[in-house]
Amino acid sequence: MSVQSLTLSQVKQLAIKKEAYIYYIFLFVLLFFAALLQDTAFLTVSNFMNIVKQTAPLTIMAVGLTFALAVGHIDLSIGSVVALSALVGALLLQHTGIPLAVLGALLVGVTVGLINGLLIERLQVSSLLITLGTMGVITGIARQLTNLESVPIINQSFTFMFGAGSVFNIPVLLIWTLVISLAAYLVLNKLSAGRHLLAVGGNPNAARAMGIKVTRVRLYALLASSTAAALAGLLYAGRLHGARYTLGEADLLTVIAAVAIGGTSLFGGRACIVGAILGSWLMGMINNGLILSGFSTNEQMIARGIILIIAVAIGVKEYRNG
Amino acid sequence: MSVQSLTLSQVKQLAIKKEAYIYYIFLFVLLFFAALLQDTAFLTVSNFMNIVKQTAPLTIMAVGLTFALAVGHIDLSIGSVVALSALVGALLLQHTGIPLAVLGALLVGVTVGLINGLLIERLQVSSLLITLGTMGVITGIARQLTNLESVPIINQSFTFMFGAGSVFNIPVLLIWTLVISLAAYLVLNKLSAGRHLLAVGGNPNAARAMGIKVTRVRLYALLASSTAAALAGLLYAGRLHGARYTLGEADLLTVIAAVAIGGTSLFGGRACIVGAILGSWLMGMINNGLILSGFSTNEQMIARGIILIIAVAIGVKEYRNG
Amino acid sequence: LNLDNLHDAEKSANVVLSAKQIQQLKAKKLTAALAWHGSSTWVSAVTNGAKQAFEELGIKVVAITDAQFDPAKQVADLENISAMNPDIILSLSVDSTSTKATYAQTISNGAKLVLLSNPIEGFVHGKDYAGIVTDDMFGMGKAAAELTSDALENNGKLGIIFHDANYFITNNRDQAFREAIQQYPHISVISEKGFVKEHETSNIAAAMVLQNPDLQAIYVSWDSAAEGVIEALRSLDRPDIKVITHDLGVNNLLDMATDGNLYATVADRPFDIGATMAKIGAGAILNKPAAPVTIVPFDKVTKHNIATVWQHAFKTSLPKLLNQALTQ
Amino acid sequence: MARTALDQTALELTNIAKSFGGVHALKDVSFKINKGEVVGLLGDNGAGKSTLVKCISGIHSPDKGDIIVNGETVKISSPEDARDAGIETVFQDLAMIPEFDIVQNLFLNREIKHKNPILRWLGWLDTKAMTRRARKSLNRLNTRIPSYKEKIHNLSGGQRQAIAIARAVNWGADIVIMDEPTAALGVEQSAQVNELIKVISSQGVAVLLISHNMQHVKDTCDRAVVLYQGTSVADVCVNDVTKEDLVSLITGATSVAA
Amino acid sequence: MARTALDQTALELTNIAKSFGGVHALKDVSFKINKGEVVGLLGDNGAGKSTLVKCISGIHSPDKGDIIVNGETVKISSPEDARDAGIETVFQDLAMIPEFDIVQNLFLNREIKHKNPILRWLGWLDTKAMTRRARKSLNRLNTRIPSYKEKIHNLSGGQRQAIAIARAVNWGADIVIMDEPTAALGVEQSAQVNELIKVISSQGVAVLLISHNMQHVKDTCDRAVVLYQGTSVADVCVNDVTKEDLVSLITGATSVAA
Ligand SMILES: Nc1ncnc2c1ncn2[C@@H]1O[C@H](COP(=O)(O)OP(=O)(O)OP(=O)(O)O)[C@@H](O)[C@H]1O
Ligand SMILES: Nc1ncnc2c1ncn2[C@@H]1O[C@H](COP(=O)(O)OP(=O)(O)OP(=O)(O)O)[C@@H](O)[C@H]1O
Ligand SMILES: [Mg+2]
Ligand SMILES: [Mg+2]
Repeated sequence: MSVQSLTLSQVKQLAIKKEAYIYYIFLFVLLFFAALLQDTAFLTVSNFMNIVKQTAPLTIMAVGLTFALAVGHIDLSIGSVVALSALVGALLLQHTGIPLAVLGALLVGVTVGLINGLLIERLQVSSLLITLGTMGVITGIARQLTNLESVPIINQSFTFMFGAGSVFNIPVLLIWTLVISLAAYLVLNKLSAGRHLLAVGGNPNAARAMGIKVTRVRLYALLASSTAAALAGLLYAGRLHGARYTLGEADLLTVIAAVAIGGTSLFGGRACIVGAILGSWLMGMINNGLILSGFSTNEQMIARGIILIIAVAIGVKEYRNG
Repeated sequence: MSVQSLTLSQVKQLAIKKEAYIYYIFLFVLLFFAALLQDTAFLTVSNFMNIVKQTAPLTIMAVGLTFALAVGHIDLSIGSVVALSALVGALLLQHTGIPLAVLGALLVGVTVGLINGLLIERLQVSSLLITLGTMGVITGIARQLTNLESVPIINQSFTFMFGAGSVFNIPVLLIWTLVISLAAYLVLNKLSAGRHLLAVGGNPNAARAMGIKVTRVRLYALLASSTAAALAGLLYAGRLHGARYTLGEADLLTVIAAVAIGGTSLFGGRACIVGAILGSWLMGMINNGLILSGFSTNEQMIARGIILIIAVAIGVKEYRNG
Repeated sequence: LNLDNLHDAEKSANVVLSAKQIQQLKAKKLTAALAWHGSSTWVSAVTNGAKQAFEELGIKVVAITDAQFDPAKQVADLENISAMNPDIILSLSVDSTSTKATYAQTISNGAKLVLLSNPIEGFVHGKDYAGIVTDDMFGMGKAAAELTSDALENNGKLGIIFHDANYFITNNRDQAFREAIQQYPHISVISEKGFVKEHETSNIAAAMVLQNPDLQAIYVSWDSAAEGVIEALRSLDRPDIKVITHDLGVNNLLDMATDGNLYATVADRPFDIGATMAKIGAGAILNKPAAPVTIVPFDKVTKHNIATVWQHAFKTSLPKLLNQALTQ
Repeated sequence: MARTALDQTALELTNIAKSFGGVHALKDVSFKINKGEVVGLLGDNGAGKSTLVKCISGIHSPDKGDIIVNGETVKISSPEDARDAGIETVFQDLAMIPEFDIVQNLFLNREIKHKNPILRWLGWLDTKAMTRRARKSLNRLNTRIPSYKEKIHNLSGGQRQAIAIARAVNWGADIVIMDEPTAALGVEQSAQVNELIKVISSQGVAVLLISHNMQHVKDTCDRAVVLYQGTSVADVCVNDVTKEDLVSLITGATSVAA
Repeated sequence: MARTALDQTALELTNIAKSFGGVHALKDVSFKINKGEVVGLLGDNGAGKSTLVKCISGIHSPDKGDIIVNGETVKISSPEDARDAGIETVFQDLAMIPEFDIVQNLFLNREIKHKNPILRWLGWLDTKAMTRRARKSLNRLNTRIPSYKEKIHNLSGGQRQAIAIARAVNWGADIVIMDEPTAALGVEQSAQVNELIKVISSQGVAVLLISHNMQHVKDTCDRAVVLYQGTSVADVCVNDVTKEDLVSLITGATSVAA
């Protein structure tokens, strides 16, 4: 019955037009803080570089999560993958070189993605429950692995490549962000793989009827999500010169919010990579602006909530007027 | 196009039969721990009373959240409402009697529900983003309200009514759980209001076409969700003889998992109150069993994740064979 | 009971059990449970100390819980623990108001309670609890101020990043630091910001430095929070800013050993805290009275004494990488 | 078949217009239906028929124009308004809740409440009574249904359509609108619907029927209104025209002043 | 119209059965279609037509029975298998992605890739080529479409159906199955579809057409197979029977050995 599709689609129609609204929100928040923080360091290149560098792991996670959401899955395990991959990478660096350490860390992501995907698709159960389960398991493993000890990294090339380095004055963290985002953008918007992802998220039965291997596509999406999280783990490790079991712990809700505000549907079928990136920068900018504005922690929390609400509201206003 | 609805519905069909699976999961986990913990206190009435009392606030939150999920909304603000309502209740108890304090606390829930609902429905935006925003605001207010101080409650009647008391040997916390659950069960399954909730969640456009006031129904659902959270706050305050800004903070994911494992769809249109209750008891039982079995914290995390995954898997197996 | 003045507190070194008492305890086949507030390497070290001491006394540890800083979870933990009827409970209360009734319930079953740092209002020493073991929070805060003054050579601009949550130990240490640092007329605190979760400190430090480029040192509440601060300073290329904190962590000690941003830290002795708690709890079974408050000493840590202090604190050998860095 | 004799206008539309962004789905539509009259609304795919139906039944609000029911201009800004004005609709997309069963869908927002006044006030459902009445009203349509407890999404296309029709004619409305009601129906069931239309119109109900099947239009309707690209281009008595005339009006080959 | 002359069996079904829980949607269905032949699949609402279509096109797997394509028994356990066997289908529910636009839906899982072999290997889409071909294939159906960039959910029922048909006939399949393809179509568009069916069948494509419209069946089909409550009860040459005969077969009033 097309009411059903109209239902979803009318809602989505509203939302699709909203894809553009992240630009307005971003601009609004930027101008807001620029006005509020005129005589501070807010409007400086180094502060913006700072925000971009700080949010690099978040951005990569957001880009990865976009894939999972595109097919209609949620992946709650990404935060725990960040910690485990960082720890594995840091531990391997004590014994081997960068290539193996990076491989090992990424393998954490691939393995978790596979496990998530196989469980969800084989058992045909809720991605929320399964990834909640794997999140617990992985967090436990990460805590057990070094018994809550931090693992330092002294390999200078590693911390250069994944953290503090710059190439031609461009911070590597920015390069990582841009390369991964560009790749994701092309896959989603220019390749047939992206079409299939969105088709599976938009109407899995129709996609299946057209011969798309729905199960496999969903599996790839979950792989993308957790492999991106593993890379984010390496970036955290590079920045912090070490790994800790708490890494990534607090990122989950921020990442989901960033992706959602960027125009990706939480129910599948609609995805926007540029939105995810701007969304995560937005979160970074709000944090930074609020800290600079000298609010107390409590006031910051209140203000962050209000800004989020106003931002969402503005996005919609924009749509209604246009 | 009915592919769309078949899509959703075939998925849902699978899931609806699964409603029953929470019973099997519950039984499985129970037997598992009973076997593992033969010579401990696990299989005693007092231990089960213990679990039920511990999870009472969670159960009430789960029942409330079921309403929000039934109409297709998520409510992330419930954890923060718990804290604020408990604090408001505890503060009022210092100046007035129980009726006003309870009223004040519940009013916190009603107000937040109204704000959430009006913002979401007026602006037609994602409940996830809006309630993430209000969550921040309310947490900030709760922290600010007493400047992070705990507020003790010395009113014995209050702690009796909302915490430690028993009537005819039945703990009040159990009574609260049963009364609220029964009411919710009747509303969802026996009254026209419940039909309308599920219709709105199942296909909002069809519901609207049939003259159901979709916006209003969704608003009521959000009201139910946050008012239940406010009541949970009172139960926490009664149990803990005081209130603190961190109450409820850690409950959100547990509550969502409990509701989902109980057979309520996260996308609207399908709700199961009995499932929500058993789901939250299940969470309590897993915690209790793991502590009694003497695992370390890390091992507990891993085990909890694995049990969750196996439980979900078993539920589905049951469905496939049946 | 007032913890503000720890001068008359018992020293942990004086808590000892005689050979005869040990024999008596071994014969009793006792059990113990540990109900902690959270998890960290620090808590693990306390657990290790307690476990080792209990083992020497033939006491079995039947449960260890982690309340994740949630009083409701701690109450549930204590309820679950009391289903096992342990003889001794060692605990750090997340929130004294919330947990009081449950502690009372638990000890009414006969368990001996030993508290870590956080007192329970209204509890009577010797009746409700056997004793409190604590580190010298005020001494530590003061020591951190002294180290800060050393770092700045008694003259300079300081930033403070404090724990903005209601948590007994960190609040007291931060407050003691604040008060002590005011005694140095040439050190000015030009920025003070709070954090709730450890991961926030990186953003906060970066913002603080961008806003106050003339900053020379930062005090931050504890080690893992300091990791973010040091990361931000590295990222902003400010090796000149010194960091002073509390507790020991490998990552930051490595930074200190390689002349990074971390100038000094103040370390207590978690292993001894655990061992002392265990002994007080066991003693209480034999009705051996303990002081209301027992304090465990602390050490000021700079580059040259890392190895010794590590040994004091954790009773384990120095991690390999750290050892390498120090002996280079 | 000239049942227009009653000659009291049940529904009148004047100059209705509706656009979606750049798409002008309705430009200028005017016509009226008398009580007891069956009017066919014809038009090519995309001519705007369903959009017009949605405007009358409160799903969309028209950008321009008036809707006059029983002589009074009404503002229909929601489906409740339409219902209050005595209009029931079978939508082209059927407006069903896929995971509700047949009875639940039939009585959606028209539930029968318990007889006990207190329970009734609470909205307590009388499931038995609803099942009983559902059986009765579906029997009229001669539909083969596996079970009244079957969920809508397990039904065949035709079974769903039969339920949507039963729902609309069940409520004693003054005006019933049907958007391609027989599109998915079998031969026998279609005939049954045509019969039903005759029965309700003979009781004074005004029926607006959308169909692409000229034979059905000829068989059932008194008059036919033709939409062409969003404008009502013809309003004819079906006895005065041939099927071929209608087709050429629909495709825009000829036109008659509306 | 006896194009059965080619007389090579394109598709043969033997004793197909399929149940859903207690509902026996198909009990025993057998028939064959030759190359270039158009076979009508008739039956009452709920007779099992759509279920049969889903079995052939890999959505459901039959509980029993064989599907034989070009003389070989094939196992069709997924839509890919069906497609590999040369079968394309217009589903009753159209199988569209509502938020994709027309071109995206037309080329779903049949995307035209970039000419550059490396980009091609990556799966890079050639959007221009797809838009061009979409225009061509929709023009054949004479459909009025607001814009090729329009999302499916903004289209009228008939517009959607036209796109589903265009998609199925576009891929040079050996067998095309259409489940009520003209149900929502206007008069002219229906005629166009009938024309199209004739064109592809004259090229040797076997067509299985489901319809409730006897006129269309008479006009387009060579043979008709009738399902009655899940069993194939008749297999007749349409020229040998009247519309009334067909209707009585459908309603179970008479029966012919299959
Ligand atoms: N929500 C919408 N947004 C944009 N365009 C729309 C929307 N709804 C309908 N349209 C467009 O308006 C025009 C009229 O659509 P409508 O559904 O009213 O046609 P119809 O006469 O019912 O056709 P059919 O016989 O195929 O059902 C079509 O071109 C359609 O694409
Ligand atoms: N997924 C399902 N689960 C349960 N029953 C089903 C399912 N799909 C179809 N049925 C039942 O099988 C029978 C045949 O349905 P089918 O859709 O094949 O009929 P049809 O011949 O296509 O009818 P129509 O002409 O109305 O489209 C119906 O009684 C229907 O209720
Ligand atoms: Mg239409
Ligand atoms: Mg069918």
